[in-house]
Amino acid sequence: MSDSDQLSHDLECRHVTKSFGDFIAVKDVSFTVPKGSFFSILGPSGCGKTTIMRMIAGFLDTSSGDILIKGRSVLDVAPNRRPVNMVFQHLALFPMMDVAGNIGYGLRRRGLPGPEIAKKVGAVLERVGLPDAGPKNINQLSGGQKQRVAIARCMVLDPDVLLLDEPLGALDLKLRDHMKVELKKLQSQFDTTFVYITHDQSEALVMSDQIAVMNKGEFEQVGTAHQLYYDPATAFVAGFVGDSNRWRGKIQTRNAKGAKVSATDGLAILAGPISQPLSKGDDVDIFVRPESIVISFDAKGVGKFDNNLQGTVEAVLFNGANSRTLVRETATGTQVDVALPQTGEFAELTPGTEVHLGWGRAQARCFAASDDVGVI
Amino acid sequence: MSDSDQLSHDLECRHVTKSFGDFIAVKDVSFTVPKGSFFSILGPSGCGKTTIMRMIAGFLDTSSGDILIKGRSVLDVAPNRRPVNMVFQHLALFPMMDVAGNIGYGLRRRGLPGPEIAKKVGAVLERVGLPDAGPKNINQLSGGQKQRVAIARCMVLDPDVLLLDEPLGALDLKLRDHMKVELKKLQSQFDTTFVYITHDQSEALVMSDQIAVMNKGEFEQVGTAHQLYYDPATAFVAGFVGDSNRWRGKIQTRNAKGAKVSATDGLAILAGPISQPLSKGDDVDIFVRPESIVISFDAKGVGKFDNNLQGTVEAVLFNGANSRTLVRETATGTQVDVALPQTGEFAELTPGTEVHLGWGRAQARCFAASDDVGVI
Amino acid sequence: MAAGRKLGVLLLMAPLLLWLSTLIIIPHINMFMLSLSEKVDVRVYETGIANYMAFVEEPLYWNTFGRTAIMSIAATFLTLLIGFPVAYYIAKIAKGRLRATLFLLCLVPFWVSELVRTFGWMILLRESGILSGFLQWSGLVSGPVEFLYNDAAIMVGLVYTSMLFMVVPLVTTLDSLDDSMIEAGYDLGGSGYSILREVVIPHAMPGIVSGCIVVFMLSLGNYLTPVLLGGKDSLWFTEQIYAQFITRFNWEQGSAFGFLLLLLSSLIVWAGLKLSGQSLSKTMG
Amino acid sequence: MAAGRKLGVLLLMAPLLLWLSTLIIIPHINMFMLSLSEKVDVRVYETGIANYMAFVEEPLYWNTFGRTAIMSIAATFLTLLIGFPVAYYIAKIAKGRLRATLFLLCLVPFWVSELVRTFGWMILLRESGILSGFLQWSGLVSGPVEFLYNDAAIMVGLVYTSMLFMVVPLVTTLDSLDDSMIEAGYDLGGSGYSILREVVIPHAMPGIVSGCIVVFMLSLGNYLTPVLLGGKDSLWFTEQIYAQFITRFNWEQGSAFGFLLLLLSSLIVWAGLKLSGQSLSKTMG
Repeated sequence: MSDSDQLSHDLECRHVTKSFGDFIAVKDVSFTVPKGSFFSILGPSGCGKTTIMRMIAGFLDTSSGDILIKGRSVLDVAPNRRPVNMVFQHLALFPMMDVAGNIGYGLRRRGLPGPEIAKKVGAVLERVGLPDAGPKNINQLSGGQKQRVAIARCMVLDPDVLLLDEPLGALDLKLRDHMKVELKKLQSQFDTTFVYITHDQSEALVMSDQIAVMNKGEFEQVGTAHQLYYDPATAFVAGFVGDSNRWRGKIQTRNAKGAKVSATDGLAILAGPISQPLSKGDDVDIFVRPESIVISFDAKGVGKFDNNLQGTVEAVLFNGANSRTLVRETATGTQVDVALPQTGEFAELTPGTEVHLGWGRAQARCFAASDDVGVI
Repeated sequence: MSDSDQLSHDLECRHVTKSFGDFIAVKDVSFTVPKGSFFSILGPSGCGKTTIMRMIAGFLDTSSGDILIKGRSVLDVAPNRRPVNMVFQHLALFPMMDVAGNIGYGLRRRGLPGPEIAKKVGAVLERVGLPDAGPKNINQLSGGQKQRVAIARCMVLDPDVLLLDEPLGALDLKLRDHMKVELKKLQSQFDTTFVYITHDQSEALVMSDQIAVMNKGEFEQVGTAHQLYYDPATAFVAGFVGDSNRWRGKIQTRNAKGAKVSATDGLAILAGPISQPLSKGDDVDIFVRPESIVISFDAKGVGKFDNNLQGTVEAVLFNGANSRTLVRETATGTQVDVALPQTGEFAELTPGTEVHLGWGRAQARCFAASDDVGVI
Repeated sequence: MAAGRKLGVLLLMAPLLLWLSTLIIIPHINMFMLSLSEKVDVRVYETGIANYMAFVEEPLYWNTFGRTAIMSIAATFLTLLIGFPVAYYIAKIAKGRLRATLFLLCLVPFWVSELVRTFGWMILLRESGILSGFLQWSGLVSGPVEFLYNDAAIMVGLVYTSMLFMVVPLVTTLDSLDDSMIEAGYDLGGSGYSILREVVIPHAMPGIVSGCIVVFMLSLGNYLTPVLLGGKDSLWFTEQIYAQFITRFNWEQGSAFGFLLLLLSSLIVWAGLKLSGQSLSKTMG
Repeated sequence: MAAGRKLGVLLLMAPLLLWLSTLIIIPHINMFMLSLSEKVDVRVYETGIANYMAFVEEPLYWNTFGRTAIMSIAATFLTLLIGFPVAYYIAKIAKGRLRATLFLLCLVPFWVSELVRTFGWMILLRESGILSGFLQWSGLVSGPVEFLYNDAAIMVGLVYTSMLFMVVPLVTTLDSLDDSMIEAGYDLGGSGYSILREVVIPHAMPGIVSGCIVVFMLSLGNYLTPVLLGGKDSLWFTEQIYAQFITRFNWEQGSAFGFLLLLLSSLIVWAGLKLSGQSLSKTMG
């Protein structure tokens, strides 16, 4: 690896493994995070994402492998000397100090003179949009303000990498949506590498430049939000990222264009191009996203699609722009989750209505069957 | 009110008021809940919704007004004698009993013989889909199973009204989405009146037959999910239910079709029919939903709309079917939140792209300005 | 790094732990050894169980022993009976200032030295004391009444002294009982009594057990209160131990008695834990 | 309904509260009154402050008084110094079984009656005891050494007795300190010492204060430990009180001393609270 290569990324993990006794929490994980980018590790709880983060921060030793920051191994560097800082899940602001005291803590530890600390603290508070918060008590801050103070406390130390451990988990929904945008903004403003771990796929999708989907200690796929959403590599990724209808079935015929699958509930599905080495008779999982299914009142409206079926509306889940309907297929009784168009076209749909559904084979993704697909 | 009228609804509140010292938590609230329907009270925390629920359950006395269940006032009935049961926010299952013990608690209190209790407990467990959970310990259950046990514990007593106090708050996102559908199913299965309180608008929209939006102790609007979403009555409802772009401005001209408003940031907006008595010069808030805004690469694509503007893409918030983009308007610098079509047409949009936006005047809702619009 | 830090802490703690366990174990072993030496002649000792035999053979000793145990158990139950409503009130009903005040009230007996407190009680209860005076003034009794030097006085003293040790663990466990659990009980049709029996008490069990252990131990091993309030006839077992060590200077016999007391208390606590189905480590949690 | 329930509880609690406060307040008032009576002749008393004057005029009394206070403060600091690392270890590092075991170790001194425990110490420390024997055997000293009947013995006894009362409040407050707070300190470049000083100790302050108050009170008011371990010259103030009540049968003088002890302890606790910037109700929380 050349020097220029090393300088272009701030963080690199090489074959990192961590085991606790017999349990292997992280299995041979390698990745690089380019300078100034927003990298997320997305996975269900217990998948090992927190373990990786704690190894990067230095709170855990690696069992094997190497962690490099700006090209230099940090395995022998104590956590209070590593050029990484961490925003904790519950923020871990010090309630015994005021906001300025919290932000200045790291600077005081570095032995900076008082006036310089005050200047730096003022500047970073300005940047996170809380210019007057310095003398405030931690308990006087709102959830979003605490968030920003926690980030400012790290950013004032100018770390090479900022680690964020599900910092939005404690906020309520509206504020969380707001903070997603805010966090992304702060990241481009500070131009620092962010490594973000979360179990919430929408947080990862909205903010990240690159996302690693993790399951049982291993990375299943690393890619942009687009790639994960539109081109998942495994059944786990397809199930965990975004909502999907899922059918378990067996491949009946297999050709270059894809496969014909008969689902266990009787449905016959034409599935699109398959990246995995699957052949006739293999057990597979088919994933179709609710928004890829076209709904129509007459058969003609969906006639052009590779898959089309007929059913009755069982329930309408109105939720504004994200409304959905559950359709019970007439022949097999399978239930299909269909997104309603944002235009409000089908807004007046009522249970009992006969509808026709259709989707192209390219929208039906087919993977080797897995019982561990990140859905309930 | 005739008898038949009274029998058609299970719960009625008449001018219910509750004050704690000088603070009025609930101000003259009246509503009726039809038999077998799913009624939600939606509002931000501290709006008084929990106070209403606790008055119905009997844990709080009313300051004035009357609460009727099946047409009979229950003000003098102790909470352990009221024909209502409550699912608590943190469920409040008894950890010192097993699942069957929890569900049988109320029946034992009624003095039913043992075999009958066992039969009823078995039947209700069957109905909530946990036929074998009886001897299990509460701590062995998953979040969703606990939820169902908490509902079963109430439903086995066959209450006239079931109160639910944000029971999904503690669940994680995927499970919460799943439980919304589940709860609605259970409600239609048991055919009992549900009164549900929540601060999460998507929960209320998806599940409810009727929703009351509450703010500062008063009901702002009562209606179906459709009515609240497409026809909000006040600025608070428009801001709290669903996402919206919001502009503060002044009415320039006013006619039957609506108004022309100049926003404080300079934007001129044509707004649709106005239900409130507003006239020229009044301060107003304009709300436009992200999904009502049409995005196009050329001016022609949005030429037919009453409002159209030009801007550059500032950020793309990819989130699968719910992707959004933030567009900075060229002339005034105002930021517009636009939903991207589910079809993925604009999936490759990048920051810096010039785009044109447009929306019809009917999509721009205009209300008397309010600083309390349920957004951050 | 983390492992290194852990090691450092362990190294730091090791001598401390060693020291503590030494302080705890050695005196007891020493005492046990001493209790096994028989005084054969002046300054001549043999190993044997004569000191324990003396306990078995002399009815006064084992009567005192049994009496102490029974009185201590009674004091423990009485403390629980009074302490539980107080703790419930502090944990569930009192708010803010009232809560702090009540807690302080429980602390007050503690504020004053046990010795001074006991003397305070003696002043109150003696024949020429205020209680006797009040009863004479009210005409309920015709002559002075001695309230001191009986079992009731001992009991009052013990309960009063132990209250805090019962209330603190009870408040802690009751605090951790979610209020909505009690409301759910009402909501499902439960009466106050059934909620207390089926929800509150099972939840508070660890606190009840640990409170009872501590109070029982304190009562059993108390010296000043029973001796001062009970007078010469208090017949408390610690008095016998004191007499052997100080009055008779028979340290061997005293050690045997001390060891028996330790055994007795451990046995009763063990039986109590078995009966209530609790384990010690669960209670310590 | 809710108001009705509240009223019911209040009615239930009222006699209990009344009884409790009566038990607490009356003996003290009674004692104060008694301390103000001067014995003019046999069975003839006058109101006056002669008993307090006696205290001021006799140097032995106020020397003992000051010595007791200083020794108690020293014992409190020593207990804190030893108890803090133990509590930190229990709260933050030990897990599961180890944690329960350590807690039990702190409980052990409590398990045994204070009297028996003190006798155990006497056996260990006396001239013919195991410690003296060990030192002679090892050749460090040539003749038997008396470890008993000095201030160090008193101090060891007091610290040993008080350990649990320091450790429990410390463990409680340290438990409530989020581990990530300490990690955040390290992450931001803090050393172990700076985290201890700036994060851990400020957080543990209420526990430190309440532990210190309790330990100080217990030490100041202790009778058995200083008297038995310190011997005749222990010069502990409770000994003076005991002497007045029991030996000299001068209850008036004893009451005055008891009241002075109460005043002294309240004063020192108040000063300690002021100095540490804590309030009593905050500490009780």
